[in-house]
Amino acid sequence: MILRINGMPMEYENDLTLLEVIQQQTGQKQFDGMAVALNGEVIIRKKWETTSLQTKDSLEILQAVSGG
Amino acid sequence: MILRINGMPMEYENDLTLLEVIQQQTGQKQFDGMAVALNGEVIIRKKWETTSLQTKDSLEILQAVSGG
Amino acid sequence: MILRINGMPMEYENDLTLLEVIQQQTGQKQFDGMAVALNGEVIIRKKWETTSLQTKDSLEILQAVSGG
Amino acid sequence: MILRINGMPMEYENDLTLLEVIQQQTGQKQFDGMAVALNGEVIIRKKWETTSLQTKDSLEILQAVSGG
Amino acid sequence: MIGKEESIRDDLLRIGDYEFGSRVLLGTAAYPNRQTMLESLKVSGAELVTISLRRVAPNQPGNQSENLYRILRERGFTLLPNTAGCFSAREAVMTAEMAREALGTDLIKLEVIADEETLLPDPHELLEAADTLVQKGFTVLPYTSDDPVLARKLEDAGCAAIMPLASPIGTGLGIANPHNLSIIRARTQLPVVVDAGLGTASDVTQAFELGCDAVLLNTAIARAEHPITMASAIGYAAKAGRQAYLAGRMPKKTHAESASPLQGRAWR
Amino acid sequence: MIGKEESIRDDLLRIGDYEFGSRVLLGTAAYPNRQTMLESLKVSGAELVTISLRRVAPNQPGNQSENLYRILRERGFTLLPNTAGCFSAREAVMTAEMAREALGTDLIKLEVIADEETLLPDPHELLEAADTLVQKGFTVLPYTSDDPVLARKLEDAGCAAIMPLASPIGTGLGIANPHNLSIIRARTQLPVVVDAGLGTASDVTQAFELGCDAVLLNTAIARAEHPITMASAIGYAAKAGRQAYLAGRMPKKTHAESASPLQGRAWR
Amino acid sequence: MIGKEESIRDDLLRIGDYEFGSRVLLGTAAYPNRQTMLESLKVSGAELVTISLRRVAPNQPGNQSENLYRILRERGFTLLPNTAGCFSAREAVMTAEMAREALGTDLIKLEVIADEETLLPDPHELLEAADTLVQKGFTVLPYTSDDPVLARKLEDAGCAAIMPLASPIGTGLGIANPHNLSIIRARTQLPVVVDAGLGTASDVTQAFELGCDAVLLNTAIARAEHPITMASAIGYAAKAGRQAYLAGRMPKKTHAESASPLQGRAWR
Amino acid sequence: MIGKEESIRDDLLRIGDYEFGSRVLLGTAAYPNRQTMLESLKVSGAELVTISLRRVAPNQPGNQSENLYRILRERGFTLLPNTAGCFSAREAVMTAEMAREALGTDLIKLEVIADEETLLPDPHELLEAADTLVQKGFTVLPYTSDDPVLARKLEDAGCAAIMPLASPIGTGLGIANPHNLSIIRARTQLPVVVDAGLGTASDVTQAFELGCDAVLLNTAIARAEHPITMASAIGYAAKAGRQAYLAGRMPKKTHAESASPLQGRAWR
Repeated sequence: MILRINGMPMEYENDLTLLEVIQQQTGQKQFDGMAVALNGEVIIRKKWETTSLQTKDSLEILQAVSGG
Repeated sequence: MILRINGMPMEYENDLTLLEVIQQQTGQKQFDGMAVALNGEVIIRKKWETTSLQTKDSLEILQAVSGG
Repeated sequence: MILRINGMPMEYENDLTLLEVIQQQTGQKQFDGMAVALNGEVIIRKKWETTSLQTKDSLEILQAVSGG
Repeated sequence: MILRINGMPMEYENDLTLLEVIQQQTGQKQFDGMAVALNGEVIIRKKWETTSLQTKDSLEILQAVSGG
Repeated sequence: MIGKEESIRDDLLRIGDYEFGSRVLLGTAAYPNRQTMLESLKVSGAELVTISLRRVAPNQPGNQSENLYRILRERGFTLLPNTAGCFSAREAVMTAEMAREALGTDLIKLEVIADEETLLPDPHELLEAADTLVQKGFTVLPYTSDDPVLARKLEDAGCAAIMPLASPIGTGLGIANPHNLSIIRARTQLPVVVDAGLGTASDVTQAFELGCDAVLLNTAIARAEHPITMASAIGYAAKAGRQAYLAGRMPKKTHAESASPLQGRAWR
Repeated sequence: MIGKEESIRDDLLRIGDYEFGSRVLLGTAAYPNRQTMLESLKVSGAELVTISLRRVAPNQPGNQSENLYRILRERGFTLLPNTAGCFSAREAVMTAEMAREALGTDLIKLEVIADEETLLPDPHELLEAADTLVQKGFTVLPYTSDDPVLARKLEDAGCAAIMPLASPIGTGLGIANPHNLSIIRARTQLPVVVDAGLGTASDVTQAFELGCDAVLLNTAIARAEHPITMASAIGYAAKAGRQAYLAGRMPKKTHAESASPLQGRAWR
Repeated sequence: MIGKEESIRDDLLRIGDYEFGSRVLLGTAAYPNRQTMLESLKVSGAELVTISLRRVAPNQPGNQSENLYRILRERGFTLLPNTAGCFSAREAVMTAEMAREALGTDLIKLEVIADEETLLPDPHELLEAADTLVQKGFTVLPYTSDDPVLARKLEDAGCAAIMPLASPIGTGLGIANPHNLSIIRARTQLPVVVDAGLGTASDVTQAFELGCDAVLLNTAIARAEHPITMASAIGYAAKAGRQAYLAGRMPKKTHAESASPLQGRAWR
Repeated sequence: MIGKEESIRDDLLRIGDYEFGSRVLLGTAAYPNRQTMLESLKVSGAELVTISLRRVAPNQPGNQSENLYRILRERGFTLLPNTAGCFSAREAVMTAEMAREALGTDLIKLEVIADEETLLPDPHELLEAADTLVQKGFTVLPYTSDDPVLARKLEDAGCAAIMPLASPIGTGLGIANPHNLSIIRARTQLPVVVDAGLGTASDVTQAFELGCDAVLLNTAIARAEHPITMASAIGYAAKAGRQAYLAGRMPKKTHAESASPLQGRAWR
């Protein structure tokens, strides 16, 4: 499936959960300071494992960086 | 009829035109620098003679004063 | 003898030393933070006992007070 | 004779009057806005013709220039 | 011969379709008396003067206010009605329409204030009113804060000038935030008319030196000890500031530098 | 009819036995060229203009400087020679005497500076020179710091005016310490002429609003991008500031206050 | 014994349900390196520090930003996420919701800017976003202009603090309009946190002397020549300003007055 | 590790042969009572405190003034006697000699004022007195105007510090002319102690940011509503200003610049 992640088109296997995509996309195992929106809706951490994705879904994966 | 003129209730004879009411209310014959709204709508000078009023109508009669 | 002390004429017995006059004038026994000028010359503490006065001498007796 | 004019040593014939030296030195015939000091003393215009000079005399010849 | 000098003679203030030779706009209120007001307007050189609309008092023949309109018109002034005292876009729009009818002008000084304590403009109501009045064909001069963002929005809405305050109305505190006026000036194509808070001649001169195009005063003149003299002062101050701006001031320097020549000094 | 207006027409600047209609004094140095200088003097309205004395260059017939004196006199200016570049009372006194002889005037702008880095006046040498020159019959205008104590001493010495700096010569930093100028003004019977550091029109206007009686500028005009336009600006700025001072400005207020009447507002 | 001294020890900053012993809020961006940033936070005494949310770069294991969250939490800082870079209410609200999820906090520094040139807040979008976020249960700290009217509207919308700018972000120009900050302070029940434009310690001290309750800085520290020393300076400056405000400064006087006693002077 | 931080710990104020850890000098006059005075001195961290000499009143055993000397010495303060109230070099020199005898110190705060109205220093008498006292072996700290020329002369005379005023004594008007203090600072090898006119904490912070080395206050603390709290504020303000100066402030910018990163912003 084709996902739009942080504004860029990315190809992923079908049937991956949100959690799996985030793991692959970010290469991280812990997600402190991170949040995800699927098609403009925030998905809370607990639901990442049970959220399925489909092609053309749009993901924003953000995390804390230094700011003023 | 009872008119509300500049926020105050005033009693006038029935069947007066807008012009007649304005003349009586202001005591003036010339209306330079003056404007009138009937029930929130500006009535242009030319229509004062042909505009009839009825009880409970609300008039604002304004004129130019010094301002900053 | 008549001494001028801090701008005021004062009468003292003759033959008093500077120390004795200061003691009587100020009512003090210790002189920390105090200094004396005799006729415009500073007299150091050690010499007070041996300095004699004569009529018309002028004394300034100053001490530390709060200041800015 | 050797005169010091405006800080510079200059050689002039003996027996020249102050006026003659000024004329030669400045190349001017009119002296509006000009003043002269001989050995630190201002010499008024009228006396230029009658003032004689001798070697080692020091002259300041000044004139009006733009200033703030 | 001197191109610059010539251009200054033709240095007109353009607001919408209007042109003015004077860059001073004056209010007509709060003077000791009408005679002083008229004389002040005259000596200041003002061409555009503000008035308010207020309810006609009942049964008072020949009252003062009617005359005001005629008197000002007879003397050749262009009238700029204001919406002073309006707290909402709706009130301001209606007042503007009444003014247009009463005075036969599409010019409107748009004031929509937030509260009587500060008399500061309400940015939301102001923008809404400006938008509506532009669509109704008015030449809108909005009294606004010195916020460059709101100024930009008012320009985008189609206003004919930006009228930022120097400081709150009637305080005479002068230009509280020159930096903001500079930002507004740099970012707009419109004339910038500094309105409110100017207290004396040097405030006016400074406004023009910042690049502003005109000033509007009332209390500074009306409440001076000698209003007519102050009106004259303000007229000169505007000319001074405008010309200083066009002249391009010398750069500021940290270290002293002599104008008189150093060469040829005597006695050394 | 308007007494105030009339009095302003007769508002002369008096320095010693001299009277001037203009309150602007200008320097004549550092302009792009002489034509610009002369035109600037003219449009500013200045009557009293400063010049320096410098050594005549040898063997240069018809040189510029000689002409300057005649040109300025022909155009009706009163000349104010300065002692710019002098570091001691002795030098300044001799320069003043030369100036009196060269220009036929007892007017002298007395400058005795402490060093070339700051060009600030030396209070000790200045006072000594002032004292000597007054005794020699000069009308002494001393260029001084903004120290009110030194100003008082110069007055006591018999000077004809006090000429405090706004800020260091040639910096254009404006009035660095308005409070000191106010103190000087309040304590002297003499005219106060603000000299040095004024950079643009609003600085001039402010000087007069503080109560000062005249201004002396040079670099602000000569080094403006367009000197003639700036000269005109300065002329207006002086009128603006002087009249604003005479008019008596409105009091500053912390809280907003409407000029437009509150009574009779519509829609309520 | 000294009641005042005691009360100062308990002088907490309260924002919504939060309490802080320090009145300095710091940003975490633009430091030469992370070590300097952390040391600066520490010596300033700050408890509440701002962070941004940005897109995770793809396939970069253990990247810096993830650590930032943990590092700041481990050191006991309270995090204040911002919505920097948002131009609309919609963007800002979504960013705030992401921040709440990512950081587990309802605190949000709400920035909705009008354009990248000025980085000034958009009054219309800001108010709309504030309104929405308050309804969604956030503790909203809005970065706003110094317009007292907008401040009042943000308070009415339920914000937990007012965060007016001193001057535009990153300029270090200090408090451009002290009068406006005073008006905001006088009219609100909320804490006033001066955000943006503070450039050095005296700016901070002044902010507190105007009655403001806290300050937020970033560039002033991060871009000082020695950030850690400046961070320490800012910590002291906040204490200085706050205590000076509580102490009640002496009245300003026009005329000199001696502290040393006049009586008993010698030699007369 | 952080070289800068370490150097700050050893950042001593050196005046002649004396060294002080604190950069705050305080006066001891005009407090509501002695207890408040002593507590204020303590919390400010001051080490060097000023006193005056006055005539002993006749026949008053155990009067207050005698105690003052002992009390201040017992608490470890270094005393700085002043010559307040002297109008001539002669008076000041004699007072200094009395002070040296009374207090056993060669330190002297040299005040020679011109008149009681302004309390401003007399440049001529001051310099003469400074010259004499240096020759008599005193460590002279002259209270002077902000005139850089007089400052230079005092340095040349051998003074141990320069103590320019911020504004007239007791006014609390703050630093009237920052430019002059900068010039003084740039041209002297001596410590610059800003004396007189400082009114609140931000004035103190500003003085240090200009590069000045210490401050001397009295009325600002003694006449604050809560003197002890203000004394604490002043102590912090000095640390803040000194560290900000050492830290090197960020450059001021005209245009806004974001600290938060622009890259990686969401929603676009």
